[in-house]
Amino acid sequence: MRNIERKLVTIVIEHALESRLIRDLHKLGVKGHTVTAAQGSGPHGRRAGEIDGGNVKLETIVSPELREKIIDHLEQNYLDKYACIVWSSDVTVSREQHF
Amino acid sequence: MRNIERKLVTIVIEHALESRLIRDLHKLGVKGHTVTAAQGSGPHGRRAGEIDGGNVKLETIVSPELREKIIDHLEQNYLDKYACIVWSSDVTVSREQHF
Amino acid sequence: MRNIERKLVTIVIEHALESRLIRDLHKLGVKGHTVTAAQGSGPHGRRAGEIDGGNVKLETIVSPELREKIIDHLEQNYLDKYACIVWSSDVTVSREQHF
Amino acid sequence: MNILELAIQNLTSPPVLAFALGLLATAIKADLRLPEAVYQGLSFYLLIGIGIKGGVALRDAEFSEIALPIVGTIALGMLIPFLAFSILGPLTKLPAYERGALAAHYGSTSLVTFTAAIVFLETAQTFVEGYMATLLAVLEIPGIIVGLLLASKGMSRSVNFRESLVEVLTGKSIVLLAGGLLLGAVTGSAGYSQVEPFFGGLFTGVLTLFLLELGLIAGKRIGDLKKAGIRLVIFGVGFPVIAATLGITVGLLTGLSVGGATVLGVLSAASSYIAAPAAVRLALPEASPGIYLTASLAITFPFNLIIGIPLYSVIAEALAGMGL
Amino acid sequence: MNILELAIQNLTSPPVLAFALGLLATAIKADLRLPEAVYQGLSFYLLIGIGIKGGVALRDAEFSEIALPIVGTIALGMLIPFLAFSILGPLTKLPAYERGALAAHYGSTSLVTFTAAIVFLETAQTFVEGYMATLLAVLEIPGIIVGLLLASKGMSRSVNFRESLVEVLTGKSIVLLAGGLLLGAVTGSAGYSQVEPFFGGLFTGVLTLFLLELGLIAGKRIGDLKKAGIRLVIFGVGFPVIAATLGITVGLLTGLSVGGATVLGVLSAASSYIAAPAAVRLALPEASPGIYLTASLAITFPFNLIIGIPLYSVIAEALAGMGL
Amino acid sequence: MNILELAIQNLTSPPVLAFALGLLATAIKADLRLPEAVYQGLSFYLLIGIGIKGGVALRDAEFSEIALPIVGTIALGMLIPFLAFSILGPLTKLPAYERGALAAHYGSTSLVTFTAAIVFLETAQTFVEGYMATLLAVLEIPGIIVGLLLASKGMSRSVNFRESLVEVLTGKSIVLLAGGLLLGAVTGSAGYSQVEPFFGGLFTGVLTLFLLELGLIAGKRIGDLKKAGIRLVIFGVGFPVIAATLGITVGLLTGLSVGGATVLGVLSAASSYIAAPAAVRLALPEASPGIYLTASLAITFPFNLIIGIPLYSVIAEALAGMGL
Ligand SMILES: Nc1ncnc2c1ncn2[C@@H]1O[C@H](COP(=O)(O)O)[C@@H](O)[C@H]1O
Ligand SMILES: Nc1ncnc2c1ncn2[C@@H]1O[C@H](COP(=O)(O)O)[C@@H](O)[C@H]1O
Ligand SMILES: Nc1ncnc2c1ncn2[C@@H]1O[C@H](COP(=O)(O)O)[C@@H](O)[C@H]1O
Ligand code: NA
Ligand code: NA
Ligand code: NA
Repeated sequence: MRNIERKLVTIVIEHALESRLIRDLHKLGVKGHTVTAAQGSGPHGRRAGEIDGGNVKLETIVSPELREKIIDHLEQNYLDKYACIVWSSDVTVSREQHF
Repeated sequence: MRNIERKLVTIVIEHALESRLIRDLHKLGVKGHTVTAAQGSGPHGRRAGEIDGGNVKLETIVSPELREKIIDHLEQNYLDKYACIVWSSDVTVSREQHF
Repeated sequence: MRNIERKLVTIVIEHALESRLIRDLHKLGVKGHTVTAAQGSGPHGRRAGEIDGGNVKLETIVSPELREKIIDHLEQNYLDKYACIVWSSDVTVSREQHF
Repeated sequence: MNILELAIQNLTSPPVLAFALGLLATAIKADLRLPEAVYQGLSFYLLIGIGIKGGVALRDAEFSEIALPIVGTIALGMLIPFLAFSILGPLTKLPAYERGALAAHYGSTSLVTFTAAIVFLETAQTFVEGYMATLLAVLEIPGIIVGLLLASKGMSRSVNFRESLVEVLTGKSIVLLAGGLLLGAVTGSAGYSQVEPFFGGLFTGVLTLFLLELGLIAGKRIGDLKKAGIRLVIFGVGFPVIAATLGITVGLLTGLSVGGATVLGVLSAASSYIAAPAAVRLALPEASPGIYLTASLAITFPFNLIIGIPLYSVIAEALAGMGL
Repeated sequence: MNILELAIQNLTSPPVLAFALGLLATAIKADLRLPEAVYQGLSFYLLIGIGIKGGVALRDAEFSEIALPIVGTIALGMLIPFLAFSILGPLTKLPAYERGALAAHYGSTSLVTFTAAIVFLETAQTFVEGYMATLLAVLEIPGIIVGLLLASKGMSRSVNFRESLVEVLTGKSIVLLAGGLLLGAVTGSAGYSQVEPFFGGLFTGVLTLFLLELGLIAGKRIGDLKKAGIRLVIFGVGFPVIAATLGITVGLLTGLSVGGATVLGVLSAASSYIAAPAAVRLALPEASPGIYLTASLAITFPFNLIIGIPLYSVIAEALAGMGL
Repeated sequence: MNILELAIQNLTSPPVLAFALGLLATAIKADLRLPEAVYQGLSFYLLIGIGIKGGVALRDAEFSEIALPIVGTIALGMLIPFLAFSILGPLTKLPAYERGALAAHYGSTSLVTFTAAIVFLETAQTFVEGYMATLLAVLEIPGIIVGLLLASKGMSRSVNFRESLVEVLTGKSIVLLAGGLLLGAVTGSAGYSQVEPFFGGLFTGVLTLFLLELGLIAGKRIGDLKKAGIRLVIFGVGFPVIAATLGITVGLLTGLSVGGATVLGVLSAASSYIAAPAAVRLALPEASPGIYLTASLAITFPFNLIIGIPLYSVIAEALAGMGL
């Protein structure tokens, strides 16, 4: 029961998009998420003004299938248009119902 | 020497519990930890009032055995009672003595 | 195209060193990084005064080769002298050019 | 100015309006949250500021003058949570730990409600003893402890209950309030004058921002009102009036002026939403914030702010008129 | 004091100097950024503070006195972005979405430039109607909407455009400004006096810190000026003068004093760098901040601050002298 | 008021009491830390605020009046770290890099100690030249550089030493202080009056919060005192008195008033705990904060605050009385 495999999807995105992204993710079916304030720089340069409050880093633990859906959605609606990147990794959780 | 395998245990917990959790972890034997301020939502809803300052995200790098002990401890004392989740993943560190 | 393997290198370091470290990393060739404010404790004790503003946690997604270079650089210039630790893990990204 | 005019003036004061604005903003889903760090900075400022002012006043007061009111306040702090716990039994049928959690909240008190009452009485040009902030600090703690004890009675607790109590007593709100009292009492009016522009002049403005944030949080709790049920609403509105009457009576009997007794009534009626929730969270995790925080923040707090304060001042006048 | 002396005094006021200091700090790569949370706290304070002051003034004004200026301001808010969009076509050859983004910025306005103008006119002892902050709030929004609409014309948008508009209208800057107006209008001067030391006394000091931060951000944009090209610089300096003249004319025609008309000119000339960038970011992600933010923050803002404000006051005097 | 009364008044001023409260809070393990962002905001405010005030005073001073004191202060900034380094050799047997680190701290100075001295002398109604804040800024830097050079002598450094120096000179504390001086000197009293309620009125209150935080940090260092050893304590208490006497002498010789000379003594005696630790951290990572920060923050800072300031004012009186 303790070593359930899940995906940790991490998204870094400009602050202004935070609430839109969270809404979208919950529509896609994520059950929970954690957000921290972040700063950063990337190959595109900061496409938004720094004036708007930096980036946020959002982490959500999901099933592998949901991960696919999230990445599809980001590809279509975020990655090209906004200062946004995403990566995923394997994590182990202990309570299935939670994620 | 450079590719020592360790476990990264990440705990998201409501702010009010931060110092208690840190005390407990050090009693269990962790050698270090890193904390960042976080916000979030989960399937249980925010069980604590938002009034108390959101969540914290605590990360600690430990041996696989210590990971088991930590998760046991969380299962017994935190996971059911508090807004708290935990996940773990594999990481590589370069200095054994440190972790 | 979607499952490109990269390394996530995470560095926790005392605040005063933040800008120097970022400069060094970009000289080594990283294309982007994300920073969050952090607090923590470790086996060496806080070598810097808390007076200077805690730690920062820096994350950067890089190729395996660049990871080696970064860790070499940290070994030589940071790990012994400063409150600094580093760990790495495997992540999956979807856009090669970005990292 | 008559009582209605005063009530209206209270309602249209910037802090109360800011609370309403916060509720409104939640309704239209506007995100007006201050960054967490700033919000914590504001509450830090309010806690130590009220403590310092109370300490300065304490130093200027005669011991003979304040001894009785302090004893009376401690008595209230132990009596009120008992009363709340007992009334909640037949009224709500909640389990003991929920009732204990509520008792801890209503046994403790609220800095912001206190401040609103002070502003109200100042506008009405009613005399109030300077050391009321001392009584605020005194009333903050016993209610929480009694509430927690009531809740824990008959529970086989695995968590260390004493540990939680220590965490509560060394928590930010208690230590800042008590530390401010100490600082104020030692520095006195001469020292205070150096920091008056900061801790005095800005107080109402900072309170306004803080109440805007409280409004946002309360707004999110309004949805819980339905779940909480009508009996909790009755308690949240009725109990403060009982507690206030008790507090006013104790105030008058221990020699406070009508204004002072009104404030002690307000302190008794007010329920905590900073110190108590943190304490209950630590010591009574099984109790549900959907009940205690909703009652305290979304029912009793606005009730006291809008109706309670003028009402209690009328009750105090009446009781004093009866020669109490 | 003649106009040159006033201009110098404007230049040497703490907020303007702080902006210059920020530019300088960027040049020597000194990192003077305030923590993000504090920066957001300051802008929160400025927005709600200006709103409250505008609301208090609004309440004191006669409806007959302000009706016309408000209508005039709404007209300006719709006219100016059109004008900007049209002029940008032949001038810069930028695609429609870039021109629309710029139009949204120049159609909206800037709280900080407004405040600098108020301070300038106060020093010059020129009368200004108290309710100008109301016009600031009125002018904030229509320009953004018109600009976005102009940009979206002829685009096949996949993103939900209405969703973005809702996000803009319920965003922090609009809601704080409007909420502050409401709060101020309800509480009136009596209530305001309680919070004056906070929202009034500290305003210029907080503005000084905020402008230091804006200077840092603008400094980083200066490098983009070359990429942006000379035509954008011409627009950023020339268009404000046109818009100001329009604004002054409307102000005088709708019955404002010379001081009031000057301020309406400044509001028209000023371009937004808080509300508009956030809105454009959400609704028009393809538009490049390297163009609109650079123009607004690194060209037009300092131009207005240093040359524009005194210049527009001269224009207002002249137009008023012509019997307008 | 005699010197003892003044000392007591100093001891019971809110900032000093807040420091004590911080120590106390650490002792009972209460967590009163302000959020990091707010703490950084406060130190930002103090640095630029003191700079602005110094700049305003600088502008009002005659060049002939301040030239000599500035030269004298620079000389002190180079002499004091040498002295500290030399005395530390025989006294403590610490390696050169530790002594250099300490020399950098004692060669630089402390804004907070300076401010406490100003408040002390104001209460004592002693005249102090307005431009002392300029000397504070002047004394901040040379000591750090000399200390680092002394430490690096004879070390085969792999880290780029020049890089570190540049980082120090473009670091927050230096640039804010110098930038504030510039801003104040350009804006003058007329401009300053606009921001006085913010940078002036609130100063002591903000300082009080800041000292509470410093007390918390110092409290955590007290445990290091044992490790540091009695010789470090002797240095931390004895050296300030030597440095103060030197500073007072230089002050009187360069034409400062008794009050001004006292302040220059305090500046000489004070050790840095903001700029210097950051600089030493970057340039001398092998030096141990358990030594330099403990000495500076947990020994010398409270010593100066409590005993030093009144003592140096007596010394200044005496030296001036001797016709110096
Ligand atoms: N290689 C990377 N590693 C970690 N974070 C990155 C990386 N590239 C970009 N980021 C983050 O993603 C944000 C947007 O990147 P960009 O769209 O390239 O401006 C940046 O501000 C960084 O916070
Ligand atoms: N699936 C998830 N992914 C990431 N974080 C989560 C997830 N579920 C819960 N959390 C975090 O854990 C906290 C507590 O969750 P809960 O106990 O369900 O209220 C939330 O506030 C989130 O910050
Ligand atoms: N085992 C660990 N797990 C997570 N973070 C750690 C660990 N050890 C140290 N750290 C972080 O690294 C910083 C420096 O550690 P140290 O150099 O041991 O003082 C600490 O302040 C922590 O934030
Ligand atoms: Na109560
Ligand atoms: Na405009
Ligand atoms: Na010194």
